[in-house]
Amino acid sequence: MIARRDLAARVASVEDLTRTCFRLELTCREPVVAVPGQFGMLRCGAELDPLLRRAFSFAGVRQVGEGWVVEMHIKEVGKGTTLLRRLAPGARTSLLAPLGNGFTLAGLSGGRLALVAGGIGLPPVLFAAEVLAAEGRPFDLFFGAARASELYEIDRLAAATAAVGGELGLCTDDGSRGEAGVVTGALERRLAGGREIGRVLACGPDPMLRALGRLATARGLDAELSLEEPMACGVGVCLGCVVELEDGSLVPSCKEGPVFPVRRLGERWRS
Amino acid sequence: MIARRDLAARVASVEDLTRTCFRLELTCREPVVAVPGQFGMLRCGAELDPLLRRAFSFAGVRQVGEGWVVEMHIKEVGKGTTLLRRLAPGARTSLLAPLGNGFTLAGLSGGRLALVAGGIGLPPVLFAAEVLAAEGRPFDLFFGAARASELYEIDRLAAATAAVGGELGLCTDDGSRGEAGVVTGALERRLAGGREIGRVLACGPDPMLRALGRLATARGLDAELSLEEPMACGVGVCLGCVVELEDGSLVPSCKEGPVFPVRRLGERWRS
Amino acid sequence: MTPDLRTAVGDLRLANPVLTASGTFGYGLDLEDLCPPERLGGIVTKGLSPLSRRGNQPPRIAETAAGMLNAIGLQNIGVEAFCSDVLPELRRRSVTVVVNVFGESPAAYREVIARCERAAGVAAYELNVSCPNVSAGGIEFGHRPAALASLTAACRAETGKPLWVKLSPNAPDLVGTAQAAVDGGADALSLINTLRALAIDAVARRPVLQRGYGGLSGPAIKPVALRMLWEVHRALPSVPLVGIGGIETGQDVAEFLLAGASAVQVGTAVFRDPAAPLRILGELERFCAAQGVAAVGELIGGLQWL
Amino acid sequence: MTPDLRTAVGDLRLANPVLTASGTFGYGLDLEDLCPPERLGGIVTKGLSPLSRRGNQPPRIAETAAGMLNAIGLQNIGVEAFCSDVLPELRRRSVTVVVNVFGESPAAYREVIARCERAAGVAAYELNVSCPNVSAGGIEFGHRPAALASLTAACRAETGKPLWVKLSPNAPDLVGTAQAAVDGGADALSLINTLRALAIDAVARRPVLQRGYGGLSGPAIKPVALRMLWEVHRALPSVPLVGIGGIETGQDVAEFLLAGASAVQVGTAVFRDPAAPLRILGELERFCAAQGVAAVGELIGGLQWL
Ligand SMILES: Cc1cc2nc3c(=O)[nH]c(=O)nc-3n(C[C@H](O)[C@H](O)[C@H](O)COP(=O)(O)OP(=O)(O)OC[C@H]3O[C@@H](n4cnc5c(N)ncnc54)[C@H](O)[C@@H]3O)c2cc1C
Ligand SMILES: Cc1cc2nc3c(=O)[nH]c(=O)nc-3n(C[C@H](O)[C@H](O)[C@H](O)COP(=O)(O)OP(=O)(O)OC[C@H]3O[C@@H](n4cnc5c(N)ncnc54)[C@H](O)[C@@H]3O)c2cc1C
Ligand SMILES: Cc1cc2nc3c(=O)[nH]c(=O)nc-3n(C[C@H](O)[C@H](O)[C@H](O)COP(=O)(O)O)c2cc1C
Ligand SMILES: Cc1cc2nc3c(=O)[nH]c(=O)nc-3n(C[C@H](O)[C@H](O)[C@H](O)COP(=O)(O)O)c2cc1C
Ligand code: FES
Ligand code: FES
Repeated sequence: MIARRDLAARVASVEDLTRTCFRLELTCREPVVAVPGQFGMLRCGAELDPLLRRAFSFAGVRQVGEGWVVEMHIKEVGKGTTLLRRLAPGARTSLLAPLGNGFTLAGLSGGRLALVAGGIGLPPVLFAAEVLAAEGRPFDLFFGAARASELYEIDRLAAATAAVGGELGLCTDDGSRGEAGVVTGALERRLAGGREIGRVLACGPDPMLRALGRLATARGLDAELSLEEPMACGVGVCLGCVVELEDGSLVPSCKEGPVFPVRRLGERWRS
Repeated sequence: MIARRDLAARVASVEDLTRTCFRLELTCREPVVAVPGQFGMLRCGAELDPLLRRAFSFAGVRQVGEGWVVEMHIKEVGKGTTLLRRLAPGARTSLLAPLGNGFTLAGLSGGRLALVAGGIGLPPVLFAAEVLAAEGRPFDLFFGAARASELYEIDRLAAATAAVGGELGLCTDDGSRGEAGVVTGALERRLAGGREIGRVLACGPDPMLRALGRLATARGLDAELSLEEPMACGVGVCLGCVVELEDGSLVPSCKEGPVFPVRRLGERWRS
Repeated sequence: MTPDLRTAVGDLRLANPVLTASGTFGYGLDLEDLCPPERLGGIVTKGLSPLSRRGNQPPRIAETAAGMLNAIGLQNIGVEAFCSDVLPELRRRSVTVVVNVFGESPAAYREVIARCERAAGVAAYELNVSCPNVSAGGIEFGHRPAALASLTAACRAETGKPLWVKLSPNAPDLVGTAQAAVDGGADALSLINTLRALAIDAVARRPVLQRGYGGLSGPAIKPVALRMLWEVHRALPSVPLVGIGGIETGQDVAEFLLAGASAVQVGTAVFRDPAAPLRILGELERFCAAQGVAAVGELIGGLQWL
Repeated sequence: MTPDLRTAVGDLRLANPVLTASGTFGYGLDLEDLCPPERLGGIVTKGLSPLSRRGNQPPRIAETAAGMLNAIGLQNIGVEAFCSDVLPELRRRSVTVVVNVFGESPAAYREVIARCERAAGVAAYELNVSCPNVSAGGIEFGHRPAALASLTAACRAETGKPLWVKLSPNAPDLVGTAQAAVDGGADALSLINTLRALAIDAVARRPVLQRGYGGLSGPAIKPVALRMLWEVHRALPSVPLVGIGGIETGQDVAEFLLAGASAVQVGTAVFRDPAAPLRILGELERFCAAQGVAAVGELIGGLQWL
């Protein structure tokens, strides 16, 4: 396991990705090593409101000169994310990372690997795609959003899929780009069309993940979902972020997740 | 009376004046008119901690192009002032101003006008000096601080006093610049030397103001002190900032002050 | 669709549910340039006693995390000055005026009400029972159900206007005191007043406030206020409630309405933003419009419990 | 001069006054990489019951202004797993371990203590009495002095080690319950636990937490915690106290010591900063050095009142 640290970080850049999402890049002096699916707990301000850190998945990590740059994609939804969007380059913050487990990228026994992202669920999926592309492992990627203007980073996704001869399937609810309808529909159509899918790795809004959970359960597909539970500590001590497993137990998703194989998850995610 | 407003303001600049004090310039689109001694209540952040605004005296106001620039000198002492020091140019905030009364600059019946500042008490005194200089009314100015490095804006003070042929008396507790000792001592020496002082206007730390209060009371000098009481609202409704008057009543210093003639003040300020 | 913001606290009809809280908006006109009182649901005056009071020695306030302490000591201009110098103008502007009343004995409370009854322009009374009851040896009226019931009954005898009792969150038995106030004849209950608290200056080794303890207000107390409101609403569902405690936004107001309040009061938020009550009202209107709430009344008590 | 940070809670000597609060630091080793427990005054475990417990359904937490609500439902691994899997390592590292105990009946509390007595490495017990007492119809033990006294006496009978009772801030009579705990044989009192509170999702018109109510912790409650600590200290000056509630800085610790605490516990601050207890300890040391405090003991109860 990569040792978690409370990293001193500085804002390298804040850049809009869509109307509501932005890219935040942080520079750390200490080495940052993380696998796709892992996340960090980011301090949003120096004062006591907002009190808690916020959880964000890694969209990528790269070494730049002496430092390490952590890339995150953040949707502005409340007070913490609003403060983050307003950060000026150079501002200091703290990032507790890497936390949680990651997607299982290796060890596919048969069929193709499908990455599925919905909306702001893209960051860990993009990270996985770029890692897979760099390692030369083939995969297909399906990315859905409400409308064309909310699909972003298409060039990077296209480059990564192209590098390994995979498909990039885009979907929008309103049909303004790519296939019309939800992203799980695209996956179902591939399955119906006879594509052998050996594993699905997904991140996105709850309804999408539940639909995938149902699909995977019905078809006996190997699938892993990255879940988002409200978190206070991110390190397993508050027991705030629990997810119900198949055996009825409640486990902290910051430690045992955020990525869970569908077969381990309770009813809520499978029916 | 100039109408108070809750002005939308943007940070124009933040610049260090001494090791602990900085100049904050704010730009407002609406006209800002204030007299020396008046203050504003400044929001220090968007979130609920720190909860209350902070009171700062005006060090000057000038019209620049379409907007008005408000100058403040702020000492970093706690969480609000720390946040302010870190503001980036362009950041938005709100300034409720102008509030309170001001120093009595006009109507001197005899003797010279003496302005006295201690440490971060300089802003309203500098403002008064520049207004007096512009109006061609003579005055002397005494400015004291702990050490030479805490005396600042000496050029502007020298220019203002010189413009009207007044004296600029500098003092440091450790004698590292100007006269050694407290600033009230300098004033006492002028009085002892036979200078006729018709009125004293002062702002500074409590011990300095109390010393001046005693001096003024003992000598029957006309003196006005700008007091600093903890404030919540700045507009007279919380009754948090009261000062005891000579008649025993407790009045909000944000409304009836912050400038009080010594003769109106209770014992605490006169003995 | 413009949401219908009208509400009523018992028989008292209000143009909208946003009032100002006692002690944070002066006597109603002090901030009229920044927040016109006639546009609000109403104003609650600073607590009035028979004679003017000087209040406590400073320091009287201390900031805390997302909150503040105060120990003003009920400084006020006295009921006479209020009725002759302030009330006529409030009336001219058709402001809905709730007079916050306090005293150290039931007779003092009655005296304040009696004086207001002789004037015109008071819409309702709110009894502040978080003051020491001299006849009961300094224990707060709001802490003993029996004392509270008889105080309320004494005030009830003075007026036919709506009588609100403002509950203290420090009382040993919240629902018991609420019931006692209703038994004494209260038409509505407002809650909460400030939480008894302490701030310490570690360097000086003294309390920050000259009086030692102070009352905690502001956003910090909102979750406690909501809990108390809902507890009282569940226990006494037919009693009209006025919610108070840390309200900063229109969404906060919606939360208080859902927990059973028919109206709310905005207090400490005024210190941060003197136009807060108006801003909050606008936010509430937009919240209702966005959520398809045609009338704020739909929200009242609408919390879906477990 | 390096300040002497040693303190004692009754007979229990501690290397320094900073402990972690129950439920915020796991079982003592969970964050050892970020905050080595052996460098602290001690750790208080997550509340332990005879058997492991699953806890409440999520959502279990909600952020509020400078605070948070939790309704974890006392999920824990059970005393057996703690004693066999965790305690030996804590002992190996010489960590001062306070076991937080709870149950739904006095027998359950006794069972937890009895199991720990058979193990080595427990320095003291802390009774969490903010849990529903099944035999008393679900009312919290901490709310009824008589029930609390007999619960404490029952636990006292199981152990000769220091026994702390953790007071609930929601009890109708704070000093009365404190006295009851002492009467039952408590060696020290820790306070405060969380304030009963409610957060509402105005859009969903439901409580944010699945369980409805939750407990408020964090900086928001610090002024209330300090008040309660000082009230208990004034009423029972000879009883050792452990201060808890919203501690974020070394200066906060000094405030709690001044108000009468012999040691403190850091809770919610850990979620913001997992190394908070160590950071706070360093700040306390610097505060003492700057203020010329040679030993933290000088601060305890040193508040100059009015
Ligand atoms: C493991 C994990 C990874 C995540 N990765 C990303 C990401 O890459 N990009 C991104 O934009 N968002 C991500 N989120 C969601 C993100 O944490 C929330 O959007 C964020 O906390 C909202 O904070 P706020 O202050 O703006 O919102 P507010 O609504 O003001 O927050 C109030 C409280 O609720 C919590 N909260 C609100 N929404 C969520 C949520 N969806 N999940 C968890 N807690 C929430 C906040 O942490 C805070 O404590 C992730 C969440 C988790 C658990
Ligand atoms: C009329 C007036 C004019 C002022 N003008 C200036 C000025 O020109 N430059 C300047 O540097 N300072 C000035 N001050 C003092 C300034 O308001 C405080 O230094 C500032 O509020 C400290 O905030 P903080 O958050 O950094 O400190 P903290 O100590 O964290 O503040 C905690 C609380 O105490 C209050 N407080 C702390 N110190 C003071 C103080 N000295 N006076 C009033 N309230 C205080 C704060 O407002 C806040 O509510 C003035 C004060 C008043 C009343
Ligand atoms: C400075 C101040 C003065 C107050 N004075 C009174 C008062 O005179 N009478 C009263 O019933 N409540 C008084 N209160 C309590 C408020 O009306 C209100 O109940 C409390 O502050 C909680 O609401 P808030 O969090 O919105 O401020 C006062 C509160 C503050 C902050
Ligand atoms: C998530 C969480 C879990 C808690 N679990 C327990 C517990 O099991 N037993 C207990 O006595 N107190 C428990 N507490 C209360 C804390 O120990 C502490 O008394 C309270 O949070 C106030 O301190 P703080 O403001 O520093 O967090 C818990 C608090 C939190 C936030
Ligand atoms: S967030 Fe605290 S246990 Fe997961
Ligand atoms: S600061 Fe509120 S009355 Fe002066």
